[in-house]
Amino acid sequence: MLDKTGIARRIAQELQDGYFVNLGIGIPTLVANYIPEGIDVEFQSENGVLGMGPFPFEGEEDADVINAGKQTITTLAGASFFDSATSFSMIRGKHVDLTILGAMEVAANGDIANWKIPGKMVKGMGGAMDLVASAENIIVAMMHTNKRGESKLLKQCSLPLTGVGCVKKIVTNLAVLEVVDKGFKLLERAPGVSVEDIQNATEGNLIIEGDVPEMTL
Amino acid sequence: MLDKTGIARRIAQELQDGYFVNLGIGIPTLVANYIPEGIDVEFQSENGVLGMGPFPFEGEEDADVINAGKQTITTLAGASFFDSATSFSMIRGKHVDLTILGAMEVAANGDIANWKIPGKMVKGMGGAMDLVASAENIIVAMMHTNKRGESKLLKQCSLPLTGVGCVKKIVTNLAVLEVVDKGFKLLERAPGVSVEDIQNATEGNLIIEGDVPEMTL
Amino acid sequence: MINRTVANVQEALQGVQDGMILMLGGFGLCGIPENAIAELVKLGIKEVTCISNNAGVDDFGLGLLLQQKQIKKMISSYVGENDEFERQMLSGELEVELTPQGTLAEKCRAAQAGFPAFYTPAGYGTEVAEGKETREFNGKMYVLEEAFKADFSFVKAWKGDTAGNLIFKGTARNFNPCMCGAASITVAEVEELVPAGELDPNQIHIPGIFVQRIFQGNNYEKRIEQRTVRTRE
Amino acid sequence: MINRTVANVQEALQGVQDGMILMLGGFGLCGIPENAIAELVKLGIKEVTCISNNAGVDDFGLGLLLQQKQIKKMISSYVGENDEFERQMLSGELEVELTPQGTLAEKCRAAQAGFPAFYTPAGYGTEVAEGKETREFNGKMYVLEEAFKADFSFVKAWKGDTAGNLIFKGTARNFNPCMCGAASITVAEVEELVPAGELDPNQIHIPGIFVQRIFQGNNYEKRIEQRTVRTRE
Repeated sequence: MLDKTGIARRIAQELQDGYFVNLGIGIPTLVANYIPEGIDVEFQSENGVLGMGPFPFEGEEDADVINAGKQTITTLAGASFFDSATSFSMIRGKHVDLTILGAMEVAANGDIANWKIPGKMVKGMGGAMDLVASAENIIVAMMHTNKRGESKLLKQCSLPLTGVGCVKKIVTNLAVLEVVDKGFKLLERAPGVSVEDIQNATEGNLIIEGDVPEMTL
Repeated sequence: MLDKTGIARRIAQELQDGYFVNLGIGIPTLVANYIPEGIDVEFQSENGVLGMGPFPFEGEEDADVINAGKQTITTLAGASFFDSATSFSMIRGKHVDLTILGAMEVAANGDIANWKIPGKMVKGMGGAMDLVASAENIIVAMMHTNKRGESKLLKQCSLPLTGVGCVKKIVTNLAVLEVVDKGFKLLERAPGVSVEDIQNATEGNLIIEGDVPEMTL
Repeated sequence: MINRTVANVQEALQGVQDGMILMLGGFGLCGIPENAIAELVKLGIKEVTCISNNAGVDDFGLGLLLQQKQIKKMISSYVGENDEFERQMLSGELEVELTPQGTLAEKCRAAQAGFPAFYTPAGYGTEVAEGKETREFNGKMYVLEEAFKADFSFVKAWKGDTAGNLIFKGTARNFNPCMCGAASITVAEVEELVPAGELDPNQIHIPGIFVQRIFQGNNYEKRIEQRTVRTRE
Repeated sequence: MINRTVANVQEALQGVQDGMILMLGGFGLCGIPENAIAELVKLGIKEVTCISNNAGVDDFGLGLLLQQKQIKKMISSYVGENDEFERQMLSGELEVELTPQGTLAEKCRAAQAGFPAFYTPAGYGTEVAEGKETREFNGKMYVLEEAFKADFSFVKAWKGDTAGNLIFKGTARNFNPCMCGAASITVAEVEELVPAGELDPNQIHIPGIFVQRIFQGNNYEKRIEQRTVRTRE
């Protein structure tokens, strides 16, 4: 089973040379720490920066330089700042190659819900609706089950949707899955996790073809 | 009767303090030379400059600094350069207060034609269609008649339109006219020009109310 | 040059009234018009609709107006860091229109640029699209979103000149440029106001034509919401 | 940093084929991609559709491609200064789609920004609106215009860096920024190419994400169409 860092490390393997990547808040943010050697990627944050670097050294924080999670950041050589409309031109116009974000629920048809629990919790969608409606390549990073142990990979989302039919790949603490026509296709198992464990934690249709390899990190 | 300079001088009287103004090619360009004292106006050119100044001194021309007529220009303190989309945001968004442009024909309902003579001449509309469709305040600067002596103030335009029902005021070599519900209302006569002269040169309905004053320049 | 300067925040806010629709720049607490917000609190303007990506935090930014119950309606994309916001929203005291962030930015830009409406893929198939026209272009579905209409727009820039030209800094730029010229009156407060002619005309982010009033702001706190650092090795 | 540099104009134009739709920046002869145009002439690419505000003059800019009969169709707003253009158009040799200038700019920007279409007042009631959907918003009529689809976009900037970031100069900016990222491949030629990190991230006009290939141009003529001067008194 993976922890959050493990999920981030596994997702980092999906990065390809030349990718512009938007990272959501939470686990996705950690992906930046595990870029494979020998490839160049650039991170975009929808509040208006391209070419994000690591967090600043203590004492060098600049209130005017933050990411979409409101964290103080630095920029790398070749970075640029821009306004919100331009930022979403990058996203909507498919110039961002990969979007990695968290979710409360994902359905077997690729639907995603991550912004609202009616009557209980409303964080707002932020840029997530624009991101999922636009990106060709979306990876969801999340725990396989919620705090009550219920599956977050469902036949159908029960919460208000963020986007329809958009999720392509999911990396959880238990598995890597691809959204295909008829459900979640199991691609890889997390270390020490059996196909049965994954089956038990997955409410939506799980497609198992042949031997499912254990992932390598 | 006015010459082109006279038309420009008369139109300059329409400028008001704080106006952002777009000047078309030809007579309108001359308006910049006659800004009334004591008022501040800024000239916008749709190719991407606000705060245009006079032509450069000889030897100081910069190929990268031109107006929409492709003439070399200078800029004044407070000027800015921007791209074409932003330029037309200023125009379409009604941030430009006054548009002054030439015309081949104007109709009594405010229609204007100035970009094409089918089969003969096609200059293109440039930014004129955006300007006339957007501006609240449009003044046409033109000769009252064409080279064949035919009226350019018509019941209906015969040439392909640039915009519909948009012209508010017309300043010609003969008169100042306002487009009102039922036709061209004669506001002023050019020096030495009689109401009859204007009537004879105007095909569209001319509305004459009381004594029509001669303009002062 | 048309002079856009006003003497101070009081003059800059003249004409702001109860019930108006206000746009406010900023992302979280980054790049917010601190002086204008403080003055809105002081004036006690009530029943306003605020168009702003966030609503500040409990004790700063638009959170100050929420605490004073000055806001009737918020139009935002994210409210995650503001407990009072969430409480007023869930209790029904506060009307909230949650809007996807890119749509929010473009609804401002559309107002600035004279576009009445635009088609965006964001929100298709979600409750954001309920009651809105949807349409297919090239095999993909889009939602028709209309331009905002607002009375005042309050933005914060880094530098500005007396002609109203603005330059923003870092990610404090965010929604501020999109909101310039998107309301009947745009009020810009700047950290440094310089005479026209001092800024490079090639490097203006927002030309003065989009700004009606500009003033030198003061006492900027520029609070950091998530101070994240790494340690030197 | 993702390196966007290519060695030269030959490499920059790899993949350009007969029949393609090309966008070219510039207003008149100001800010045109001179190196790319020269190479298109040299390559003898035929039957192309060119989206460009103007078509150069008889012996420079896109006029060079017109002289060689390489252009099947022009999409422009103004052709006033080019006799050969007018001749080919009136004789029917050249297909021409005249488009209002602001609409032309926004059709590029829509392609860049992922908007399939937009409503503009420009051209309503004229032949430009023939066959297009029109619609009323708030009592005013608008025409629905669709985003461009193009294969290559050729732009010219003043400075650029190896990450593809661009800065334009003066009114040579014009359509160039709008065309970046508006085609499948955007090729930028610059007067001065510098290493990433040398340009101020706050002053980038076009971030490198909108540019696929960048190269150091050379031998810029930068012709002036209307040399207008005043005499010293």
